[in-house]
Amino acid sequence: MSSVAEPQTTTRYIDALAQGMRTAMQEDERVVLLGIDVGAGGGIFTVTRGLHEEFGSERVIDTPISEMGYVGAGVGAAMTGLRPIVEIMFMDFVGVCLDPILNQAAKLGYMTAGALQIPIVFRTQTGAGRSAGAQHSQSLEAWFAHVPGLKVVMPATVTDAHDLLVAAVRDPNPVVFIENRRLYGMRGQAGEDPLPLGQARVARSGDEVTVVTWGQSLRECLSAADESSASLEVIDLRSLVPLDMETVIASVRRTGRLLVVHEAVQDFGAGGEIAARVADELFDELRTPVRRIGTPSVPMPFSPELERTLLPGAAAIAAAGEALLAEG
Amino acid sequence: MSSVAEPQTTTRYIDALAQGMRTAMQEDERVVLLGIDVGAGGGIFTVTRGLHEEFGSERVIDTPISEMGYVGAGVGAAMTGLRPIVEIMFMDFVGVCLDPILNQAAKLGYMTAGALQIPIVFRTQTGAGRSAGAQHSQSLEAWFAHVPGLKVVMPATVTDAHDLLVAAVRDPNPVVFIENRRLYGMRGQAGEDPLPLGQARVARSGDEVTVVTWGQSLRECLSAADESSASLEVIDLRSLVPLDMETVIASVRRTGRLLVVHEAVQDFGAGGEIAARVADELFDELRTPVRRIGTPSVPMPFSPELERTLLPGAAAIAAAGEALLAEG
Amino acid sequence: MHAVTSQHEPPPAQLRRNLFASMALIRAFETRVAELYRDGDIPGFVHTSLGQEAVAAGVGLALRDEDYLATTHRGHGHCLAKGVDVDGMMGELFARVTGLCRGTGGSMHIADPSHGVIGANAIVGASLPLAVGAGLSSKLLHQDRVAVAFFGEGAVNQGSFHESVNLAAIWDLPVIFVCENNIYAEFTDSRAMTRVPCVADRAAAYGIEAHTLDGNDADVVYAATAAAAERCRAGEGPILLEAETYRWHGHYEGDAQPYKPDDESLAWRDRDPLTIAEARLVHDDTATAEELAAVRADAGARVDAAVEAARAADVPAHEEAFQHVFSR
Amino acid sequence: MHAVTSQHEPPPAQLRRNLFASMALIRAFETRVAELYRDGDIPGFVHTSLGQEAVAAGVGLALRDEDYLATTHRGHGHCLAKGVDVDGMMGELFARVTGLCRGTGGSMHIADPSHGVIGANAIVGASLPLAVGAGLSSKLLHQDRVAVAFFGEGAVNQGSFHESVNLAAIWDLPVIFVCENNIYAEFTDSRAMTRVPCVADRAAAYGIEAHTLDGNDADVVYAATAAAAERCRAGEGPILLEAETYRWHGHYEGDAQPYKPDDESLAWRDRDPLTIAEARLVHDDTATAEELAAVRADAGARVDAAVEAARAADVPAHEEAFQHVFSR
Ligand SMILES: Cc1ncc(C[n+]2csc(CCOP(=O)(O)OP(=O)(O)O)c2C)c(N)n1
Ligand SMILES: Cc1ncc(C[n+]2csc(CCOP(=O)(O)OP(=O)(O)O)c2C)c(N)n1
Ligand SMILES: [Mg+2]
Ligand SMILES: [Mg+2]
Repeated sequence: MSSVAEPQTTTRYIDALAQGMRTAMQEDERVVLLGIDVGAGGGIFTVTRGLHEEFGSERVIDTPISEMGYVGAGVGAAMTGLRPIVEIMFMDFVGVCLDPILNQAAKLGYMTAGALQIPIVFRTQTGAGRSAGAQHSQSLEAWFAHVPGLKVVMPATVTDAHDLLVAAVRDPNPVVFIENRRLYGMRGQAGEDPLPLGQARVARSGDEVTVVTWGQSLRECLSAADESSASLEVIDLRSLVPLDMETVIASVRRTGRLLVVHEAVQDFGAGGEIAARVADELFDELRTPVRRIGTPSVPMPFSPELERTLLPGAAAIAAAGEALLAEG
Repeated sequence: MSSVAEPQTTTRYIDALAQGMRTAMQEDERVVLLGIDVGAGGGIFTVTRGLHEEFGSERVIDTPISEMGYVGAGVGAAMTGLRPIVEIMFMDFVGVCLDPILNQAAKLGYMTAGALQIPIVFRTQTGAGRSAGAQHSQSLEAWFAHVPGLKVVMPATVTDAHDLLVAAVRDPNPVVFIENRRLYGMRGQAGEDPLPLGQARVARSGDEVTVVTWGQSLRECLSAADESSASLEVIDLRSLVPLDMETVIASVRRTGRLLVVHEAVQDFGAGGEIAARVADELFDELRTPVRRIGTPSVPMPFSPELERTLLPGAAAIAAAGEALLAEG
Repeated sequence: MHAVTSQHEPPPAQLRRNLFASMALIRAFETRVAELYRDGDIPGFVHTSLGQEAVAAGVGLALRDEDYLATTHRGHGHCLAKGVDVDGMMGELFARVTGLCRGTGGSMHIADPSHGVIGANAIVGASLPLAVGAGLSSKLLHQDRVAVAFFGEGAVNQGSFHESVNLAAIWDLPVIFVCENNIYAEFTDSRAMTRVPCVADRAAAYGIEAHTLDGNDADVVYAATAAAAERCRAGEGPILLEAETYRWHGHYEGDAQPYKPDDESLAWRDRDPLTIAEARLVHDDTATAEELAAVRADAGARVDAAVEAARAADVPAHEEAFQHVFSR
Repeated sequence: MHAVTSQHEPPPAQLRRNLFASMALIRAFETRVAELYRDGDIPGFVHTSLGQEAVAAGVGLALRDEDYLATTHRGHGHCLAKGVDVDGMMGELFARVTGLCRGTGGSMHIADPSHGVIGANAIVGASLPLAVGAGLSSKLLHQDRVAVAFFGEGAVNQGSFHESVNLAAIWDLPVIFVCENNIYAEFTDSRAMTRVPCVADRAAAYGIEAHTLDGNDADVVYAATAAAAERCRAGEGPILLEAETYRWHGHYEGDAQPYKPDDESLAWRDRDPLTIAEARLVHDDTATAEELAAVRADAGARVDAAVEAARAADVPAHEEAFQHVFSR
C-alpha cells in the first residue's frame, strides 16, 4: 500500500473483492448476490466475474434496472433468512433506491425492538477522476453515516477489500460497503483474516501531523507522506460507522496536529464530524487548528483538467501538512 | 418569537407559509404548486388551504402518490419556463424521489455551463416530537447542504416562513425549503419584506456563549436563553446554503464560546461543519471547545417518553451553555 | 364500481364462522382505537380499517402462520387476522413495554415476525419490495411459504409497485399482491389519478394473473387468496388481487372527509362486510343471530381487556431508547 | 421480433432525403467517435447509437426546433437529428471550451436548450419525468410545444417510467415517449426481464395509445412521430412509440459483446437503416446512388472538420470549474 511499486504477482483490489464474495458465499449458503449484470455478465467492472459460474443463477442473480425493487427485495430477503449482497452499480444511483436503505434496512431492526435482523450488504462504488461526469462521480458516505442503524465501510487497500467485505457479510446489520473504482486495478496483499468492523489502521507512522482519511484518498495521503517535508502519520479509518476515534485521538495526542482528507465534497462532509470531535476532545492539546481537505462544493465536471483542479491530490495534502507544521 | 406568549391576533407560521405562496403566485404567473393533496384538499396539514380556490387547478396541481415522477416533472418544468413549488409531504419521503433533486436539479445548471436555469422550490417538512415514528421524523438538511448546487433553507419564525419562502421562489436556483411541523401552530409577526437568502439573524443578544441553530430548535434555544444563568447569544442561521459564517464568527469572536444545536442526528450532521469551521478560524480566540447538541444516533422511537429522551430540549441547552461558561 | 367475479368455491362452514370472528375482532379493535385516539389516549398517527375488515380476514385466514405479510399504515386488521396478539398490538399503540415493538414502532409500524408479519410501513409502496424479498427467501430456501404484500390503490402509482410486481413475475416468486382499493388515497379520489378503470387491468403490463374481487365479502376474498396461495406454493408465480372496498373513517382519525359524496358513503355503509357475512351465515343456518352477537360481544371484551392491560403496563425506560439500533 | 405496423402516410421526397442526410451525419459522427474513443482522444464513458440512426432521424425531423427533447446516455444521434451543432457536440466530447457545455457535461450530458434539448442523462429513466415537466410547461404556458422523452427498453423497468407515463396520461400532456428497444440493456437481454413481449403492450396500464414500429425504417419512425406530435398539439395527450432496433456496438465502446448471438448481430446488420433508406430512395427515383454517396461523404467531411476544430480548441481554464454552480 505504499506508493512504491508492488510486485505484479500480488492480487488486484478487484479480485480481492471477488474473493471476498466467494469466501462469504462458501462459508454461508444464505449469502446471495443481486444486481444489474452481476451474473452472467460478470459485472460492468468485472468484479463479480466467475461467481455466476461457480454458484449458479439461484445465488448470483441478475436484476432488471429496478433498483428500488431489487434493493428493497434484498432488504425483505435479509429479514427472512437470506444474507444478500446487493450491488448498486454507482453510488450516485442511490437517488433511485434510497428508501429501502434509509427507511427500511436502517430502521426496522430498531422499530421491532430487535425482532427483525437485517444482515445485508449494499455494495456500491464511487470515485471521480476519470471523467465520468457529475452523475457518476459522487462520494456520499456522509449521508449514510448520518443515518442511525447503518454501518458504513470503505476499503482502501487490497487486503481490506477482501477482509472488510467478509466482515460486512458476517455482520448481522445493514452495511453500506463503498468501493472506489480507481482502486480496482491496484495490486497488494490478498486478505484472509477478517477483523470485526470498526478498527482504524495506522497506515504509516509519523510524528508531526496526523492525517485521517479513508477510501482512495489513502493513496494520495501516502504519496503525500513520501513527498512532504513534514512527518505525516496516516490513519485509514476503514469505516465511518463504527467510528474508531480512539486510534485517531491517540495519534493526534502525540502529533498535536490533524488534517482530515476525503474525496467527497468538503462542505457538510464526514470530515466535519472528525474535525469537530477532535477539536473538542483535544482542545488543550492541539498545537494548530484541525484542517480539512475535500472537494470544493462543485458538481464534478467532465473535463479531465477541471476534475484535476477539484480533486484533493498528494501535493495539496503534503503542502497542507507542511503549512500546519509551520503554524505551530 | 420569544417564549413569552404572543398576542393571538398575530399570524400562524402555517398561514405565513400560505401567504408566502400567495405572494409568490401573485407576483409571478409562472409559479405553480405540485404535490399530493395540495389542491382541493388544502394539504394534509392545511398549509395550502385556499390556494386551489384562488388560483385554480392549473396552478395548484394535485398529484398521484408518484413522488419520483412529479418531483422530476417539477424539475423539467423549471427548466422550461415554470417556477414550480413542489411539495414533498414528509422529508423522510425523499427516499423515493431523490434523483431529481440530487442528480437533476442540483447539477443540470452546472453541467450545461449555465444554459439551463432551474428555479424550483422543494417544500418539505420535518419535525420529531409527536410520535410520528422513525419513518416520519427525520431531519436530513445535512444531506442537501452536502450537495453542490442546492440551496437549503429552514425558516424558524413566522416572519421567515413567509419571507424566506418568497425569497426561495424568486431565487433562480433549486432551493430545498424545510419547514418544521411543530412550528405550524406558532404565532408571530407576519412577514412581508423578503431578503435575499443567506443572512443569519441574531435572534437574541448575549455575551457569554454563542448558540447557533436553525429550524424549530430555535425555540428551544430561546427558552434556554431565558432559563440559563449564562448569557446566551442565539443565532438563527436561516439557511445552511448559503451559509452566513460572518455573523457566526463575529459573535463567537465576542463570546469566545460556541454551542451548535440542531434537531437532526448529531453524528455527521450539519453541526459538525459549523463546529469545524469555527474551531479552525477562531483557534486562538476560543475560550472553550465548540460543543454540539443534536439527537443521538438512534432512529426516532414512537414512544413519547423515549422521543423526549432523545430530542435536544431547552434544559439541556441551558445546561450546556452553563457548562461551557464553567469550563473557561 | 367495477364488475366483480369470483370463480372459486366458497369456504366451508367453520371457516366462515372464523372469518366472521376475525372481522368482529377487527371491528371491535378499530372502533375502540378510534375512540381512544379521539380521547388522546394513543399518540402519533392512526389510520383505521373500519369497513375493510373482509379483506384482512379473507386474506389472513387463507394464509399459514409461517407465511409472510408486509403491510401498510392501515395495517391493524391485517395483523389481527394473521393471528397477532391483541394485547401486544394494543400495548404497542399505547407505547408500552408490553407492545409488540416495546413502544418503538407504534400504529404505523406494528410487526410480529413470529407470525410472519415483517412490518407495517409508513412509506407508501414500501411493503411491496419487502414482500418480494420474502418471496425470494421462501423460494431460494425451499420453504413453501407465501408472501403477501398489502397496499392501497394509491400506492399503485408508486414506482415500487411497478418494479416489485415485475420482479416477482420474472422470478416466479410466491407473492400475492393484495391491493385494497378503497377508492381514496388521503383526500384524493384515486380514479382521477389513472386513466384505467381498475388496478387489476394494470397487472397485464407484467403478464401476471389478476382478479378484481368484492372486498366486502370475506368468503370471496378468502377463496381467491386460498387459490392464489395454492398457485404460489405450486411454483406458478405471483398473482394480484384487487379487493374493492371502502374506508369508513377519514384517512387518519380526525379527518372529516369533506371530499366524499354522502350517498357514496351511505351506499358503502349498507354493504357492511360484517352484516353481509352475518346475513349469509344466518340465512344458510351456519350460525344463529345470537351466536354471532356473542362473537361480537366476545371480541369487544377481548379488546377491552387489551386496553386495560395496556393502560396498566409500564412505559419503556429511558435506556430502551438506545437499544436495538444494531443487532449483535 | 414483434409484429410491426405503420398506419401512416410516408413522408414526401425532400423529407426522405433529409432523413437520409440526418442518418448519414449520425453514422459518420458515431463511427468517428468510436475510433476517437478507442484511440484515447475522448475521455469518460461513450455509448454510441450505431445501428439506431433511423429512430433519431425519424423523431428529430418530425419535431420543431422549439419542441423539447430529453435523452439518455446514448443520445448523440438524438441531438444531431434535432439540429444541435456538430462542432459544439464534438467540442463537448473533447471537453473543450467550444463544447456545448464548455466541457462540464461530456458525452452523457450533452444539452442544448436553444434547440430544445434539455439534457442527456446518465441516470437510466431520468429523461422521462423531465420530459413530463417540459410537457407541463408547454401546456400551462400555452406554447404548443411537444416534449419527447427518449429511453431504452431497459429503462422501462424503472419506477420513473411507470410514474411518468401515468402523470402524462392523467394530465393529458403533449409528451411522446420514445422507447428505443434495442433488445439489450448493458449485457442483459431485456426479454428476460419482463414477461410481456413488447413495451407497447405495457402502455395499456396507463390507458394511452402505443405503437410498435420498425425502428430501422426512418420513414416509418418519422410518420409515426409526426402523427403523434399532431395529436399532442391537438391536446389529445401523450403517446408511446416503441421503435424496434439494434445496437451494433457494445453497451459502451470497448464492450466485446460476448452475450450476443452472432446470427442475431448479422441479421440486424443486414437491416442497416441507411441501406434500407438508400435502396428505397434509389428504387423510387428520389435520389441516385451517387447523390447519396455524396451525402455520406459530406457528412464525413463535416465530422472531420468538427474533430479538427475540437482538437484546436482550448481546454477550459481552471476558474471555469467554479462557475455556474448557481445561477444569478
Ligand atoms: C412515499 C409516501 N408518499 C406519501 C405518503 C403520505 N401518505 C400516507 S397514506 C397515503 C395515501 C395512501 O393511499 P392508499 O395507498 O390508497 O392507501 P389507503 O390509505 O387508502 O389505505 C399517503 C399519500 C407516504 N406515507 N409515503
Ligand atoms: C439508475 C441507473 N441504473 C443503472 C445504470 C447503469 N446503466 C447505464 S445504461 C444501462 C442500460 C440501459 O439500457 P437501455 O435502457 O435499454 O438503454 P440502451 O443502453 O440499450 O440504449 C444501465 C443499466 C444507470 N446509469 N442508472
Ligand atoms: Mg386507498
Ligand atoms: Mg436497450
